[in-house]
Amino acid sequence: MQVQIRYFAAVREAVGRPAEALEVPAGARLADLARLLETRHPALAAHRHGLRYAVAERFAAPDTPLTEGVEVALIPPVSGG
Amino acid sequence: MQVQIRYFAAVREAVGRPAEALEVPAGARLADLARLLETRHPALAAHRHGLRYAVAERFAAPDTPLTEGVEVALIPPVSGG
Amino acid sequence: MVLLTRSPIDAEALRRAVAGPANGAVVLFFGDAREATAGRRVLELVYEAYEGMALAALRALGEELRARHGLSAVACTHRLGRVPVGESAMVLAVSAPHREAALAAVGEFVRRLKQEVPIWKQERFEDGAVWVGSASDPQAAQDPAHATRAEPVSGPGGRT
Amino acid sequence: MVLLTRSPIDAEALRRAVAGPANGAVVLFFGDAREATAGRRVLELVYEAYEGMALAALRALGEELRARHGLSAVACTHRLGRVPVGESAMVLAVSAPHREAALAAVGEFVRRLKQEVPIWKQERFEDGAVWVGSASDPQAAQDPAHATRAEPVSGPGGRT
Repeated sequence: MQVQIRYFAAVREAVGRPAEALEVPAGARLADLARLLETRHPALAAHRHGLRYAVAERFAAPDTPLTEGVEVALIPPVSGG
Repeated sequence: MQVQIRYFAAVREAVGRPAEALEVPAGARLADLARLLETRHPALAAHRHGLRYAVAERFAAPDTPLTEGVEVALIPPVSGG
Repeated sequence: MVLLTRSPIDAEALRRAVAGPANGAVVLFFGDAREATAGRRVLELVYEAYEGMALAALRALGEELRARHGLSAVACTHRLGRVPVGESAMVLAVSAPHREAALAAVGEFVRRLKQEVPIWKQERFEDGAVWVGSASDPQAAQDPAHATRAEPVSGPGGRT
Repeated sequence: MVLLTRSPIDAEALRRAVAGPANGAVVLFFGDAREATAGRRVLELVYEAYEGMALAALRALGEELRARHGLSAVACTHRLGRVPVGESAMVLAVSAPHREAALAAVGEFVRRLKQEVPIWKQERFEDGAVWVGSASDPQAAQDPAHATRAEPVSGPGGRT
């Protein structure tokens, strides 16, 4: 199935794009996708510290199941305000 | 010697005027003036609770000496803001 | 900058008075006239001040807090005379490099203004009027916020 | 009311959005772009957001604080894109019957915004730019305020 990935701020610059679509195996969970992304984008390694993930616009735990077409965002340390 | 008295808010209304000049004996202190005022204005008795005095625009203790022409204000509980 | 005025308060002027490129945080506090107090409908407020002493006390309070909290600037305007419901009786502006200092200073400024600065509020109701905290204020006897202001006659007074 | 905008923030609109005759206190908080950070001159800030999630998070945070602190209303606008030094990156407006609740809520809103809401600040200097808190931020390694944000990869994340 396909999921939509969003990148922001320092992570967007490291990956070199703001978004992409990725194929993941049926039944994949967030942690599986995270491993796949680290292989695909070695530059992500420098940004592991403090990185969080959101699934469908909510912070999500590693065991969160992914669904067809869902949006997954990589959330480096935030600094609004 | 003469001192200038100022009244505000509920105390002004009780006394019936915003200000007056009063003769006090030479060497009088604030506590002497307070006794004189309570005799002169019996309505002040109802406002003793929480009443403070200012001499020359500063809160003053009862033993503060008075000087010719000084301004003394009766400060009922304040409620600004 | 401290000011007493009989016109509506110009909050934007206060904001400008504390502006500066070193400030990460600016806080504006508006003390507004409420439509009701203890369930009773308020028609309007009327404020009176011992003007010279009030200005000096506001200035001293602002300067003390500026120094102690590391603020950039403090500005305050208090309105006198009639204040219709919904309008501001006082506006305080504080700027600081960091927000914690600005917020702490705002809380302390307003709390101490209500204890130390000779300004009085009269609440006007349909059936009368009361000077808040005075002998004729039914709230003054019950409300602990008012009770803490009580002192013996001719006590040494504020500036604690 | 929560809003993200690429134009200067209209603080008066926020003040109006929280107005009401039951409010004794209104607090406006301005988070402004400072001219320097850790002694280094800042030319401008640039903000980026995960817009849908940021709006939802700001709305949820405002509603949680409104209910818990007994506020009348909460409104917040955060600016995106370039923010020149001296202009506001975010403005928060809180109204409440009493000032203590309003001030406490402002402090908590801003603190949690900086932890939970997906908005990022880039500081631009004469000789480069840095995303605050990122791997390339020299401050992130030292500043305890940043260190507290650190978590293992794919940790369960915010909303504490």
